[in-house]
Amino acid sequence: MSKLGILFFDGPYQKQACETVCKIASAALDKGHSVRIFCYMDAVNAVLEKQKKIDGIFNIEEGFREILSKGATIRLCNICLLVRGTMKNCITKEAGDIKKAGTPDLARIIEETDRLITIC
Amino acid sequence: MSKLGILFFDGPYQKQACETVCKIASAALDKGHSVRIFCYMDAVNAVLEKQKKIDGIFNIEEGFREILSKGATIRLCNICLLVRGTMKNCITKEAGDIKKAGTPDLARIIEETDRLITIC
Amino acid sequence: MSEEKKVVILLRQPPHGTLYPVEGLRMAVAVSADFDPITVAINDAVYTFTKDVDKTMYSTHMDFLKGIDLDIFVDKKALDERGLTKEDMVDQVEIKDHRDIVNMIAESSVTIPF
Amino acid sequence: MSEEKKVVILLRQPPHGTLYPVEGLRMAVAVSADFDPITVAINDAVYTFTKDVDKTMYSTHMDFLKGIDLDIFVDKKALDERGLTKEDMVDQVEIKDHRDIVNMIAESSVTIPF
Amino acid sequence: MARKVLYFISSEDITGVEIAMEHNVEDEVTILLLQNAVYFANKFNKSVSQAINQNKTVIACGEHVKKRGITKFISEKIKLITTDEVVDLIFENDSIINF
Amino acid sequence: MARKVLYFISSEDITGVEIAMEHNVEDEVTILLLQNAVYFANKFNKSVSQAINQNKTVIACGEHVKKRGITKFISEKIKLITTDEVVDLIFENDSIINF
Repeated sequence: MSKLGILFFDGPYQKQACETVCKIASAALDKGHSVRIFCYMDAVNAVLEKQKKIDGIFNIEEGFREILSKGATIRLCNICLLVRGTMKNCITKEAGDIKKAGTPDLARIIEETDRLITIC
Repeated sequence: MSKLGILFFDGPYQKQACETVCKIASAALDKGHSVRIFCYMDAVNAVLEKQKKIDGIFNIEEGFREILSKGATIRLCNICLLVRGTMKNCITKEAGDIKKAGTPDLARIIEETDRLITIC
Repeated sequence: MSEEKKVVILLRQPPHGTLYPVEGLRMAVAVSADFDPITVAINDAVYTFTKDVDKTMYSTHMDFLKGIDLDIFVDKKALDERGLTKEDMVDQVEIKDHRDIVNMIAESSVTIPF
Repeated sequence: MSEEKKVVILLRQPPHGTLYPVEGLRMAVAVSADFDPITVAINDAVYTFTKDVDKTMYSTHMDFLKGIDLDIFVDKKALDERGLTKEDMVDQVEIKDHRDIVNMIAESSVTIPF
Repeated sequence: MARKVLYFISSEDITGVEIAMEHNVEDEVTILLLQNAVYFANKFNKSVSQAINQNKTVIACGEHVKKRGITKFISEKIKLITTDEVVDLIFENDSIINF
Repeated sequence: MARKVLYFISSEDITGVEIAMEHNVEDEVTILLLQNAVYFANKFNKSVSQAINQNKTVIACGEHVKKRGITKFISEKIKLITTDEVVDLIFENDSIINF
């Protein structure tokens, strides 16, 4: 089994990136691969709590909770959260291995995974 | 004196739109015009509280507080906030005339202003 | 005053990948309470109205606009550039020459680009 | 293993209007602790390294990379297309032919596009 | 009846400039470039050069041009204005076409 | 030494396809189109058509193509794959070039 790193930059509900991240991560986890995700720039807002479910729209919070429950590791750029004022509103570690982190953690993900994809 | 409507779509710190909205609104208010702003899609996250100040970066929360204090009217798309999970984190009405609203409020802004610009 | 304003909802981005065209059509519906907006699709936004595209997110908006006789126009130039023809498009839209599309935009008093 | 990975930070967007190039350079700095990333500017990203552009947000990142001998390469083709010359660019960057730029990207094991 | 029409271009979508050039000749058309649209002002950009040759008025936001350091790469025929003047321009025109 | 290289293109930036075509011929290059990059698969797109003519392998995410309803506008030579197969493709290649 292999290790997949995923980096992305976009927040939820404006562009498709968050949904694609969830779907590729989910498929990789189902196949037994490990998945480590780094949320950079607006992408940190993908894991905010209390995202209201709306019919026909893929709920991004649920998508991330699902991959966390399947064992994905998620790291959130600290400064990106701070500057956006959303530091206190993220999915917490009860949901899985999700943590605030710095950019050096992306270097660790690059080092410790077999492939890194970015979803733009 | 005239009435300016402004519509925009982008959240803070990824693209320049929020900063441009603040600067044009501020200049218009200084000239004695009235300004009514509608935040649509990611733009609702422009007015979140607790945006940390970072040297060299235009602080978007402060920018919006300033134009509110100068008399700008700000309306936030309700559903856009709900779906993003940021309903409870916005600048409150103590800062000025800022309210959650529906898309029909944009129609009112179009009707009651002399010019509408969008900042993309 | 409100009757005089010509509102154009200008769709220019493709229907999936971003929420722009969906939000543009939602805006057209909202604005229709006070104005008679026309919706104009240029560039990749013409894909929004093909027969085969997934319209789950915006078919109700399209039907609503159709129901109150508000027009959706599609730029023929954009179709040609993509190899799309009249047969590929849904009935609710009207295909217009690029010249007419330009004039609609040029004559608007309020344009809202998505 | 980590020594073998060739990391390319690929800047492709202009330096203002979005925070992408700034964040890309911040990432290059961060990644430099474990790798020797090279930074490559193509398309509008070449404007990031002109003498006259406002570099307040990223000059420290540029200086840091220079200080530890990490290269920033700029695509000559992109300069030509924009009428920019070597004289317009800061000393910290090296201008390379498009063929060399392509090869750097092609030979990378990890590319991070901004 | 001739109107004054302002093309207010704040996105990296050249279509705004193209449509401005196709705008019927009776109207007085001004093209205003803001944010990353100011990069279109580069002399090597065909659409904007053509607009200038057609004697369309092309204006750019000076603050946005200066920040990007591109003053010397753009045509001298493009007037740079302040944010204050952007506000005046908005109200001087009869209608605004946003792109 | 020939390597298998995957151009993983998830943005509306045609440069990824162009660089893939300029990639040195010894390597085995695959171009994967995702999200709005699948619109590049349209037969009228010159870069992708040229890539196909050069016998580059061009693949698109089937779910993204189907949602956009563009199956009949794209070349038959473009293989559509599932998200599952996207994951396999990532690991089958020696390196990934993200665009």
